[in-house]
Amino acid sequence: MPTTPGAVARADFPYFAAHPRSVYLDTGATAQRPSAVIDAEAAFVRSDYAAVHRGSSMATGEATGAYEAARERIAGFVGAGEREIAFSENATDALNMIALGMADASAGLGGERFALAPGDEIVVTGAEHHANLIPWQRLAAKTGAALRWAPVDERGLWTIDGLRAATSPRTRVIAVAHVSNVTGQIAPVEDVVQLSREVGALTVLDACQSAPHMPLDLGTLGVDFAAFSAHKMTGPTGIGALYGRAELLDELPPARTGGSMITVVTMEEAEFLPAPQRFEAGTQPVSQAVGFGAAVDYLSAIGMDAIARHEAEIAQSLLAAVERVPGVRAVGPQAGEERGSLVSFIVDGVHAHDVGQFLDDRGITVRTGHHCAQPLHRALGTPSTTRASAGVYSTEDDVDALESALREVRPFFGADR
Amino acid sequence: MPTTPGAVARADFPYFAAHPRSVYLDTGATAQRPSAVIDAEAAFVRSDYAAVHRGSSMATGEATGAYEAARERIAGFVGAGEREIAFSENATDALNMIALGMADASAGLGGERFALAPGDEIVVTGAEHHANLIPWQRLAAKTGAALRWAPVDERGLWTIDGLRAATSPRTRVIAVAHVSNVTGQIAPVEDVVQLSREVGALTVLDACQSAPHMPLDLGTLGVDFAAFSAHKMTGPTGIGALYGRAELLDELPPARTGGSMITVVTMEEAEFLPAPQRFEAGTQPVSQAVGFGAAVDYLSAIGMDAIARHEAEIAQSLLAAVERVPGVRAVGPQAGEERGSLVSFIVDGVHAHDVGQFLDDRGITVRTGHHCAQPLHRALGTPSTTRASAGVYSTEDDVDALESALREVRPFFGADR
Amino acid sequence: MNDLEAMYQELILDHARTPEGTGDPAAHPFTHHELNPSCGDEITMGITVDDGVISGLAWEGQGCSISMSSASIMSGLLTGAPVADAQARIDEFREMMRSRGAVEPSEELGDAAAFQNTAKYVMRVKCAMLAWVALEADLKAAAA
Amino acid sequence: MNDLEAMYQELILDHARTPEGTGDPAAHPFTHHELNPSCGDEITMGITVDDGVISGLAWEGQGCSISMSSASIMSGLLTGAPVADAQARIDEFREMMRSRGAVEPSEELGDAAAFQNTAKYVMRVKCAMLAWVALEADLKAAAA
Ligand SMILES: Cc1ncc(COP(=O)(O)O)c(C=O)c1O
Ligand SMILES: Cc1ncc(COP(=O)(O)O)c(C=O)c1O
Repeated sequence: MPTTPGAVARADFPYFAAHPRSVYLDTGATAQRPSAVIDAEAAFVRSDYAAVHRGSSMATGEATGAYEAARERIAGFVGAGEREIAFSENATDALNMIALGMADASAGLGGERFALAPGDEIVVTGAEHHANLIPWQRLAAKTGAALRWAPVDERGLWTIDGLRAATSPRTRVIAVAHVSNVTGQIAPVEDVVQLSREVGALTVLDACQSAPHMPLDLGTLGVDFAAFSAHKMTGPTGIGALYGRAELLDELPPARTGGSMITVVTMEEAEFLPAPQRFEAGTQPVSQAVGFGAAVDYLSAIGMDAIARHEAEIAQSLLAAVERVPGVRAVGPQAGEERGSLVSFIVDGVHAHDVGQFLDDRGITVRTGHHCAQPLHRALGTPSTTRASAGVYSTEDDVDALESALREVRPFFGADR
Repeated sequence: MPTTPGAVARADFPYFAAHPRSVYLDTGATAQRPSAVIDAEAAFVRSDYAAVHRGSSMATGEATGAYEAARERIAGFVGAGEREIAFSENATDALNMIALGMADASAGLGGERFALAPGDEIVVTGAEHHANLIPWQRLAAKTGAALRWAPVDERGLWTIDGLRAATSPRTRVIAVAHVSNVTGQIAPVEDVVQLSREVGALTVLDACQSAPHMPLDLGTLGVDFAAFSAHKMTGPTGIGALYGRAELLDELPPARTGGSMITVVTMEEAEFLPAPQRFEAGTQPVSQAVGFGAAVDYLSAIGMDAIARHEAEIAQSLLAAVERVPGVRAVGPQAGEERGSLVSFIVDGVHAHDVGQFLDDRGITVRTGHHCAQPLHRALGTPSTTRASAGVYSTEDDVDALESALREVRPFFGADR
Repeated sequence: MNDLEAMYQELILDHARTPEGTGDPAAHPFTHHELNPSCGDEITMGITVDDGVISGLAWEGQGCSISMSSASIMSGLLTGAPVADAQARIDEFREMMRSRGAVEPSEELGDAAAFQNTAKYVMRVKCAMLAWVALEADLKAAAA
Repeated sequence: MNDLEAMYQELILDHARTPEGTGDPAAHPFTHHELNPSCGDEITMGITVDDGVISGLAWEGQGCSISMSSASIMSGLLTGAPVADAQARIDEFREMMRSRGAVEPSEELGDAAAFQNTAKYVMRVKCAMLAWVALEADLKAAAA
């Protein structure tokens, strides 16, 4: 019988065997890993491990096969061709590869179509994770391009009109998160892509909070580049993925250089392989790729439609639960509106750190702080929020536990007086 | 009883339980992992896994503790302070961090002391791995600096005099491998450091082939930066380390930006944490760090002195064995001279690929090709060599197996006629 | 009293709600801004040093109850203290906080002893240390 | 005969030692250089096409016995062949090589059938394909 999301899936995760009463609502930061993932990686390391894409031994052949098979399945999982997926250290690394590659292009190191010049513009939103903001700031600083952004309102939401207002014919890149890791807002990707095409810009999608939680078809969406991390998808740390449309990926200069990504090297210069190898300098995260492949197999076996439905319900329950508690208000979309599987909230009179500590004492793991989105928090008027985020193993019991603990928070800290 | 190198250590590696007859002479490419490493990582993932350096939960605290404890042990293993070790994806990534950070400095993005200008010089050797060559080529191309190098002779060896001749008062960086991954030559690091100091250059040490095989004290050696990879040290793939002297590491601009490495971020700009966090953008390779820590514990328990002695013997045996076979000649240092624990050789009349295939059929895993050192192979007058490289688990039986199989190679391919 | 209640003693929560020593740091010759980047807590600590004594102190900041109460309790303890004594208290407080609760505070730490329980929560050590680190920076500047 | 001996049949080793079809590729109007970056094997394949037939072919290269013998055997098989037939042989050869040895070669492949055993060694498939890929590039150029 295939696993179903929720309590049934929970049984697949050794973490919950070790911590049976754990209410883990921090999947937005990082997910737990099922046995299938842990075991696949360990089994590979125990008996099939060897160097990849180097040498000619059978062992190398087998290991390379396992590595490339993982790539193929991950590509299929997000609607990409296998040559359109390059492995990275994490999503941050993948986003940097794009921005650094464009910086190299701007410095005349290949890939002219990616070169930026003073007066060009890069557009983001005011809700971005630092990983989809700072690399663009640095690219702007290096090239003289300007960084523009769609502003957010008091709930932390941006609009396509705001994004449009930030663009111009000089816009070369529009980079947005598919799902905000703070507000849970889901970007209207089709509209963003259309906007990019109107102004001739590239669309970069930060898919960190969508890839683990909903069916994703990057090819159909028509974005040019995307990034996501295995560790948020029940896979290992130490590996993520850069997606790029085939013809773009072959031309983007590789920021990181070294072994396994070259054709001819002299003391003076080097020529690079096509994608994806050109982005995988040095010894690859081999066993992590095997684990990543097992993770998408795990999610696929349950079915991303089922996972998305389950998590959408949990998200609405979380929102309703949080809003029922006096003195607590959620940011992001309103009840009934579409949102990713997370809810961030502010507890009046209690600092998020103290909220998190209290919940932690009750066995509830949430995340507190600025969630790597300081500008967004500045717009929300608070330096930090508390975030409850769900995964395939989350249950309504988790929501209930959160609600009842949350009810105790303001009394405990005397904030209700 | 503590493990000793050789056959006793071999029993610690599940790979050899799965392949009892395997003659694994490819540790120079990547090492097998002992149970202690595989189990430490799996146990961590099963029950202690959580986000690191983010949020305030107990789980995060424990995971952060495990991650930082690993850093501390790895730092101790190479004679560094713990703030002097930043985790990277692999050694290639670490070397790129240095070169890319210097490129950022040169573009006015901080760390002025690292800025290069036209006329400045970067010096390497003709024996470098692509990972310690191409990043410097790219840095030179971006800054207008010139790349110079110490030439190698027909055995692939360079000299300190040759290195000195390549330097000038304009030399800003001298980057060399501690141990060549092709010739096994051991660099005279003290002399290189002295030379760097004379001309006011930074010393960058590629320690990929030394860290796993000999006691290493980077602080005492006095190099400014160094790089090494866990997977060559019986640790996991997906993680490596950048070493930098504390005062340098705090100033080098971080090439990769995003979460977990900032202090204050506005839409316009970002300020960065000191080292090592400034180099660890995004979600860290958490479980890999735990595995890496277990790997240095494993090696330390055996003792790096014992490992170095053992491998030095194996290296001399390998060299003698190879040279006893008619029509086979080794590159690198001569018999009796100091060398790293590997031997690369050329079989007259048989392409290295065919040699490797034949040995593979006999259960002997070696590496064939240019070993990511094309310029060196051009100097050797051959596009590829066959390399046998040893590790803590290598034995004289492995050497014997190699020798007898190697004796069959030329007859099999009819190259002895 | 479980660990949580031990950490959030009434003493600490009271100080967090009505902190002592707040004021305009810029009114003092030595000021230092300290930020905990992982949570955004921040403090600006201003002091005046006369004849080797911290004769005036004022801080402003925002943060969790631990960082705010720690700043408050520290203000009460060290305003008027000789510089050398203040540094000794800072050292002792740091040692206690790094000990995961193992090091018993001396009497000299006064109410700051209440943070011994916080030391068990590694992720909160930085919160408790915030004001003390800022004061230490001021003392260094004053000594220079 | 084990797998290794099947792969390195006398036929293949003979061709590797004394290859056919070598010559100056530049003497032909269509030339293509193909490199296997992982091992450094390379070939330059030159052809002349007259009336839809590969009327001339010469190659030079260096590499392992598999890549060299494959170039040699291919030269014998396809010199003088109609372009359409040559493309069909390339397609069939590729299919066989990608099948890990499962696809049986047809008679049309002639001596190239000997590489069926190489297909079991995934890391060597590129070696065997090198010349064929180069020829395919020439044919494409000739058709353009
Ligand atoms: C001398 C040397 N430098 C650099 C590297 C690159 O290491 P990695 O592939 O782990 O990044 C290697 C290994 O391939 C090496 O042997
Ligand atoms: C929206 C978003 N973008 C980027 C990231 C960065 O991902 P990683 O830390 O895995 O690189 C995250 C997660 O932290 C995220 O939620």
